[in-house]
Amino acid sequence: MSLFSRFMDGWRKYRKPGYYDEFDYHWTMTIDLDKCTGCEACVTACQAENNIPVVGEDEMAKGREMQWIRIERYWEGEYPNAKLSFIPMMCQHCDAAPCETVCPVGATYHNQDGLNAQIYNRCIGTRACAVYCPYEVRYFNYYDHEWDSPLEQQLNPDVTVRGKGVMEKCTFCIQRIRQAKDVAKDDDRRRVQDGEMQPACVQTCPTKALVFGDRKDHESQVYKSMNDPRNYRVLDELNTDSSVFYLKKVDA
Amino acid sequence: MHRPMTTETFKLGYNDIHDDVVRSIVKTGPKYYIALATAGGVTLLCFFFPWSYQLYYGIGAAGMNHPGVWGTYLASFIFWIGLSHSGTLLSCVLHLTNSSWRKAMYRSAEAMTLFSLVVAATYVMVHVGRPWFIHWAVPYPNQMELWPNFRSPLLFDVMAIATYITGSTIFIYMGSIPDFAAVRDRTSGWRNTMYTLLSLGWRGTDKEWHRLHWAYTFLAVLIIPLAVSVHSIVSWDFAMSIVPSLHQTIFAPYFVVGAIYSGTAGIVTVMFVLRKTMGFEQYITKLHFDNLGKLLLVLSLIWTYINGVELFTAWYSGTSEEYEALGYKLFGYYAWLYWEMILFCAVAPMLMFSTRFRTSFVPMLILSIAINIGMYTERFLIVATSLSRQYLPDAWGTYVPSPVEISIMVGSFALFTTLFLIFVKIFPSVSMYEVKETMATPKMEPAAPAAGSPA
Amino acid sequence: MPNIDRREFLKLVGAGGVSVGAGFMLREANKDPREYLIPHVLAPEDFSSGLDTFYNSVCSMCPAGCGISVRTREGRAKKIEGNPAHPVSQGRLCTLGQAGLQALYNPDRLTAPMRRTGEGESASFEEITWEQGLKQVGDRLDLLRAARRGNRVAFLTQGVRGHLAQLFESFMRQLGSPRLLHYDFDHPHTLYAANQQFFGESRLPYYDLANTRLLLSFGADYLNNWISPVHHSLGFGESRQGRADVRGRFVQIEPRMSISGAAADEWIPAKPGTEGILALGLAHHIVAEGNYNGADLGAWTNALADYTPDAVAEQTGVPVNTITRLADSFVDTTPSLAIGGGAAGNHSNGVDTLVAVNALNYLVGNIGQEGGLVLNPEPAGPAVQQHRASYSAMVELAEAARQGEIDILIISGTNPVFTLPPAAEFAEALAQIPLVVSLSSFLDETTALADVILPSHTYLESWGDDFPEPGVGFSVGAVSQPVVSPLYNTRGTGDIILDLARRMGSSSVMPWQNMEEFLKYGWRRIYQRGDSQTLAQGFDAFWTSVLKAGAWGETTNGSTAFTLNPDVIAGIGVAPPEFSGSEEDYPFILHPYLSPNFHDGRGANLPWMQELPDPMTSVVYGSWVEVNPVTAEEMGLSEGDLVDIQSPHGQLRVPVFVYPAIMPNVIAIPIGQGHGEYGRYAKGRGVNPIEILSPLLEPITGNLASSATRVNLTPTGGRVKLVKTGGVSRDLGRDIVQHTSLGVEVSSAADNSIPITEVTT
Amino acid sequence: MTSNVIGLFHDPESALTAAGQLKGAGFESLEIMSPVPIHGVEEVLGKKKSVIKNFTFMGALIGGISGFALAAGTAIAWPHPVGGRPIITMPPFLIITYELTILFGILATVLGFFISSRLPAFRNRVYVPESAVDKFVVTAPCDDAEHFKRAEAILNDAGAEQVREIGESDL
Amino acid sequence: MNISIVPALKVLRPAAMLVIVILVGLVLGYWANATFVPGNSPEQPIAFSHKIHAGDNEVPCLYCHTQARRSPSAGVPAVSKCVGCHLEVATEKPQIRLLMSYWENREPIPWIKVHDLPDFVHFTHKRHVLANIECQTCHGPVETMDRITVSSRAVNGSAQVGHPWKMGLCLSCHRENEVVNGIDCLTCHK
Repeated sequence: MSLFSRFMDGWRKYRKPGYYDEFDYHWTMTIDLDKCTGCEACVTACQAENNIPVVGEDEMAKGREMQWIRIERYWEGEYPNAKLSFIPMMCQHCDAAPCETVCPVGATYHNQDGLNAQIYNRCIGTRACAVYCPYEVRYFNYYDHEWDSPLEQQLNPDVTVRGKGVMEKCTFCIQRIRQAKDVAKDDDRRRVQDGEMQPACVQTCPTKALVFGDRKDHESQVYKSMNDPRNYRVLDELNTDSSVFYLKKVDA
Repeated sequence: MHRPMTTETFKLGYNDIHDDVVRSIVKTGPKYYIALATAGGVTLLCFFFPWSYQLYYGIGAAGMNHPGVWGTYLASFIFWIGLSHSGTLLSCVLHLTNSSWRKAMYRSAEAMTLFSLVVAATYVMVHVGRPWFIHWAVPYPNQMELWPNFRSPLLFDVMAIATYITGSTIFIYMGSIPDFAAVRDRTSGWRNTMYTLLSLGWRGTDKEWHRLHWAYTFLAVLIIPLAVSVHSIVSWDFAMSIVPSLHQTIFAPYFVVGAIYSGTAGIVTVMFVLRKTMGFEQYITKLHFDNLGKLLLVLSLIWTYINGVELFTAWYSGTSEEYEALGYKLFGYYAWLYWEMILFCAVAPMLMFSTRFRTSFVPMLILSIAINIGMYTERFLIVATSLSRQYLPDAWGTYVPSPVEISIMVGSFALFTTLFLIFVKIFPSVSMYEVKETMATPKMEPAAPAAGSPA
Repeated sequence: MPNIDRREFLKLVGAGGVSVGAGFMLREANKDPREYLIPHVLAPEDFSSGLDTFYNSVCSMCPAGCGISVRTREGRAKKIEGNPAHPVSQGRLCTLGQAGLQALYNPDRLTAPMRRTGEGESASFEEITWEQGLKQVGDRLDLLRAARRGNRVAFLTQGVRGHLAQLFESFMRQLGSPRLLHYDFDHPHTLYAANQQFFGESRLPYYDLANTRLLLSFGADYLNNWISPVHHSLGFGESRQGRADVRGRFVQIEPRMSISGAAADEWIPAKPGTEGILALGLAHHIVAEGNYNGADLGAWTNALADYTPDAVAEQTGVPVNTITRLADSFVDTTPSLAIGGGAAGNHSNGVDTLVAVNALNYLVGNIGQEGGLVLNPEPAGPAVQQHRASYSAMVELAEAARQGEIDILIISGTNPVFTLPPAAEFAEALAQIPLVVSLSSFLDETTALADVILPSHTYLESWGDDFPEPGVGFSVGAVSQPVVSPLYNTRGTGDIILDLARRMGSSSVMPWQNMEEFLKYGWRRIYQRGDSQTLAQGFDAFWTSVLKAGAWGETTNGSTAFTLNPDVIAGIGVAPPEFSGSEEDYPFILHPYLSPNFHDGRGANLPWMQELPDPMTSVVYGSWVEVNPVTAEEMGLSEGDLVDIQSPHGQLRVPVFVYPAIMPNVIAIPIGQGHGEYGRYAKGRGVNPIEILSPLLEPITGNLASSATRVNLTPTGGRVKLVKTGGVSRDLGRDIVQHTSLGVEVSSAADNSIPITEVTT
Repeated sequence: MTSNVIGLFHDPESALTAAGQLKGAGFESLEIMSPVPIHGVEEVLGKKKSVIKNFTFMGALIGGISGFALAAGTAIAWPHPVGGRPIITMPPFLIITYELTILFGILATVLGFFISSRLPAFRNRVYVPESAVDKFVVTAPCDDAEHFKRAEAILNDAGAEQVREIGESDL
Repeated sequence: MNISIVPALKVLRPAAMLVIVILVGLVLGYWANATFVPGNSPEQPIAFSHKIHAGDNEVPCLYCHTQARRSPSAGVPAVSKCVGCHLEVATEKPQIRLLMSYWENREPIPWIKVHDLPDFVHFTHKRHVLANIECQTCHGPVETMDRITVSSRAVNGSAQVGHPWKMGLCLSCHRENEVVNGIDCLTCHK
């Protein structure tokens, strides 16, 4: 009977939209496009931090680049009035993520920190999430990547090396979040403080265009930044409710 | 109920059918073996060998890339699911509406359903990155306490296709029981053993016929909505995404119609081949081609209409996303394929307004093949053109199939053929008892000698 | 039970046995491979398994000298991050700096000393021991020194600072040779010369981007490769959006839009080489409008008389109203700052151009101002003479080699065979030198021609220090310490030099056993500059804290007072640039620029850098030539079309990239690819535009006017697929990158903001 | 000793007539074996009720309930929040319900068919191979020889081409 | 004439028996391997006995595996640690002599990893030790093992099949103890 009562409990609880009454943390990133220079330091930082493989020229030619964060560029106007804007694009950790619903095995889901989680070892490689993602920030391992020895010595032990047939994407550096929480726990602190932890891209951004933090903390830099009047979200019209806010580029 | 048929069949006696069908199973000429060896060889060489390579190397053996993460594997998957849509579905509809002209062809049509489904299911394995973990998509209790995600359109697919394969297998099998029994009595050795088991001890008593009739009818009633749901669900794999040009309400009916369309064309092809190679000229006649032709024509018109509607709404929306996707489809890298599809699936079928065309075997064969090429193209374009033109222009790309993919695509046809060739040697490919039903029942004629019946 | 006959039974038993075996093997085959724990004899002090250890050091991937912090785990370097305590990088780092790990773990590193065997085509390298290698070199050095012919030794190194530079200097002094050359392709000789002329000191000032409100950049790609990109980026970000109510405005003047041009609010194409004329045009307007009231007004008026807006507009191609508008806002906005460099300095009039830029700053009073141009104090590092070798110095060295005046050439860290135009005939000159010793970590083009290779550590394995140039307005130093134990049988550059010094009997003057010792010796002097508190702690405590912090600094500012030597004013004036080749034969001006990924080519062996899309074009793994869309259309070229680019001094074949922001008569090729050696990732990829540069010089410095080569463009009809990650780089009205204007932003702030909800479902 | 009387007919009408007469004569458990389903059997041998529809219905019902229970139950067992949707997301779960309704319906129909038609046949039953080809066969169990004779006469009168006896021992 | 499927089934019987025998054989073989050569108890370079140290002499686990309380990995003691005691203790035993030979040659002992988690699992000893989870909960009765073997005290029915260290093991404990975010995938998967 307990099975039945468990079912009924769930039935009462789980028909409302969403699951979390409140996120534990609500990790959020803001990107100031007025500051972004397109230098791509974030891209390399991410590659180094997250064991992102180098695919080689042939695979690149096939369009199989691997960059959890990439810089997109948009030209406007023609010479001599041509203008170029850069926009870093990575997993937006949407709170209403299209990619999550489609995974048949639940390899991607939303966790209590507002993160769009990708569990590599559960992935069976249908690649449906990549189709459903409007930001096209999911990258697939088309084969087993190799690191020319001794380059493999650089691999981050806190991050899995993904094998063939697995989808991967930006995690907001979950390993760093995990470690920050671990440290916070050691210090008898309940919560991770603002600025205590930053993803590799945010940490390295030479213009400080990227800001990361917990938006539940109203004193945090990211909360202030996301409430900047310039804020907008890319493809907001799709109602993905993303956790990455962009600050508009200023024309002056 | 039994409308007399205007064709040659009624000139034949029960015995002739029996002999023809049993002969088609028992008597095997060298041509058959050559065909089987060829098809089997091509399957191994073009399907299983590249697939093994892909399993070893990874999906990278195919041409998928960053925006185009889905490719011909998925296109082929839809194609084969679509091809499956005429056999059992058509058979069920015609069974319920008591259309007697179906009876000579429905067995092979159902077999087509079954084998296309098998090929489609195989394609699922070919398509996913880690097929060795495909069982995770199946709900079963496990130590990880994890279950599949029932909210995923892909899991609807798993459930629907599993149901559809089960239903189709049962449907073709149930309909074949009396024929297995009939063949059983004429065979010996391992075939006899096999047919004894397959026929389950069928005797043809009034009670058995009665039960079979009802069971068959219920199955038909269940399978029609199933078949419609299957291709709707396949369409939702795409339509539930928010990719411009895929996120469309019309996709489910569009896919269902397209599926029946290509499936019906597939039946025409199979009919033609069976008729020529198995000596079924008397059973598969102009009447069948005529009726199938009419059906095809109607389907073609509906398909063209929906296709037009899709284009029109996309164009009318005026948004950059839809507009660019549409432009890419019509005038982009794969434009030539698009216009080929229009030619084969919308323009050429107009020929079938002519009765003479419909009742000519070879032109119908050519047209049916053309339609299926067109329909394959349609599926390919759905996958290849839409994913290439999504929301962020800087992430646009072009997907080009790799030789491995093309080889597997070719091999899948060989796989289908192989399965079909095996089928015709096990199943009576024309339903004997139902063809008998369409004939005039023997009339009371005193003292007619029992010619041809075994002593 | 059915009866089973004997044969049947045996068959079953056999099948059962086989399947038991198969089942057994099935599991056996599925077992995980054996792994080992990380064993130690003694528990290591500096790391524990599973925990990170950070070491602070200095980045050596480019001359900026950013402080870095390297994360190591179990004795392996995992990640390079900026050192937050270092004032140059402030915890930030550029892409090339991040990729330093791949220099350390590069599969193509030289693993042991080698010696050339055989001659000509059949030449190859054989591995030798350090003793053999050092002895061979040391003995020769000793002989030359004993014979007082030490000046037949030349030492060619990349631009190094700090104690390594001092070590090189004293080493050469022991030999009595003046031939110590610091050579870098991108060293801003003209900028130093211009500063010497204008400020009277050959140092770079500190450009205070963070506090400026208007920046005019004359050709300086300050966000990418110019001097100290990370620090400039920090300043850029701070100026743009880091301050309340103030947003810095950035204007970039250059013929081809660089990264800085893209980041700027306004990009102004001026004809190549006329940036200085434009600067003087602005200056003329400022003076003419009465916005300069200095005592030397008259001198300025005279000097600038020829640079009326109309004349300048004619020469530069920049409209008159743009000139006046820029000049007015440069005056009106304070603080403002003008910087010049990059391609603008690499013309025949380079020094004059940069002097003109300095003059502009002078006229509006930016010098010594916060948000302007701050003069740096004397660097705290050891006093080292200038050894910066310009192109003409390198040609002299080559000439000397050809004359047989050089017996030994030691090359460290620089790759002149790649970065000098073939017109310098440097490779040929190398062949004339009896003993070429390379201390490189990689088999680059120059090292491939060496006779003995004594491979040095990468910077992550060796000791060193750095005193960034320019400082950040005050003295900064940092010690570079090894973060991992050496991977291969290599040695630190300093250690090699000290060893050689011992072998030629200089141990009395250079008594240090290794670089670490020498560093400590040198830093003792810096320690002694410290306050009483520091001194009280003792040197060891000081040293440990410097290593730990990764940076050392003094907050004493440089002098703010500056008086201009009146003679300078009279000399101001920029001549029209000269170009090689005639405009008829060579209608295009070649604009070679340092690739953001590879710098001057040194990054080409790093797979991350190869795979990093070029920010502007998204091209990876190759070279391309950027052509204006109109020009391309006129010539019938589209992306991927192969063209032959011919200069008076060579020819290249490259695919076209249609680039929306480049002047119609300019084509641009990135420097960095086109390596003939340098490991698997770099070799045989793309082209090196340096190969076709004409040896045109800037007369004052002898600097190569690398932006002054004229070329012509011939379509070949061939076509390749440019490997790039980007699709269509146009917004198509989708509002992906949204813009706002300052005025609108304030008024509609409330409407613009998205309601932020706490719980999102 | 019991045996079965077998009468082979050329046409269905004669077979039906014979069956009607046999039934009239008090024979029970009559069976008509035919190569095709014949019409009018029910008029002669009495109405047949099929239990299959009950199976189908029950199967579909069970399928529907278990389908929904599977989807909702597994979702509750480990709540896996995706896409901001509720854990129990009705529309997709109804699709699962729909599919399983059909699957179980089909399986139950087959089961019903097997049970109600007593297939597969694990025990020997009377069979006439000709009935699978073109003969219409009437069989009836006979208790004794006299019984058999009476049946044989009726069959022959109805125009049987052949009358046979299949004894118990043959089964 | 009569009909049933029994004769056909009889014909198939030998084939069916063969199939059954083969299936049973495969399972048996697999089981035999799992039971007798489990591969989770390899022979170590030195026959170190946890029974003697942790069991008989009651040396606390953390005395040697000092890292467990501050690092994700428990670590294995350096040779110096062993030598610290064995300069005095049991010096004459052959295995200790072997140990001393490693020490004298300044060679590390190539211990074979027994407890190995897949690359995609994030497990930190620190958190579990600090939460006062006994080592034996996951490692089993180590103090009774002469040669170290993978086993576990926490038993979850299905998790015990084959290798005890499966996801179910972690999960059952996390569920039972209501660990905060204990069943969030990202807690254990990286």
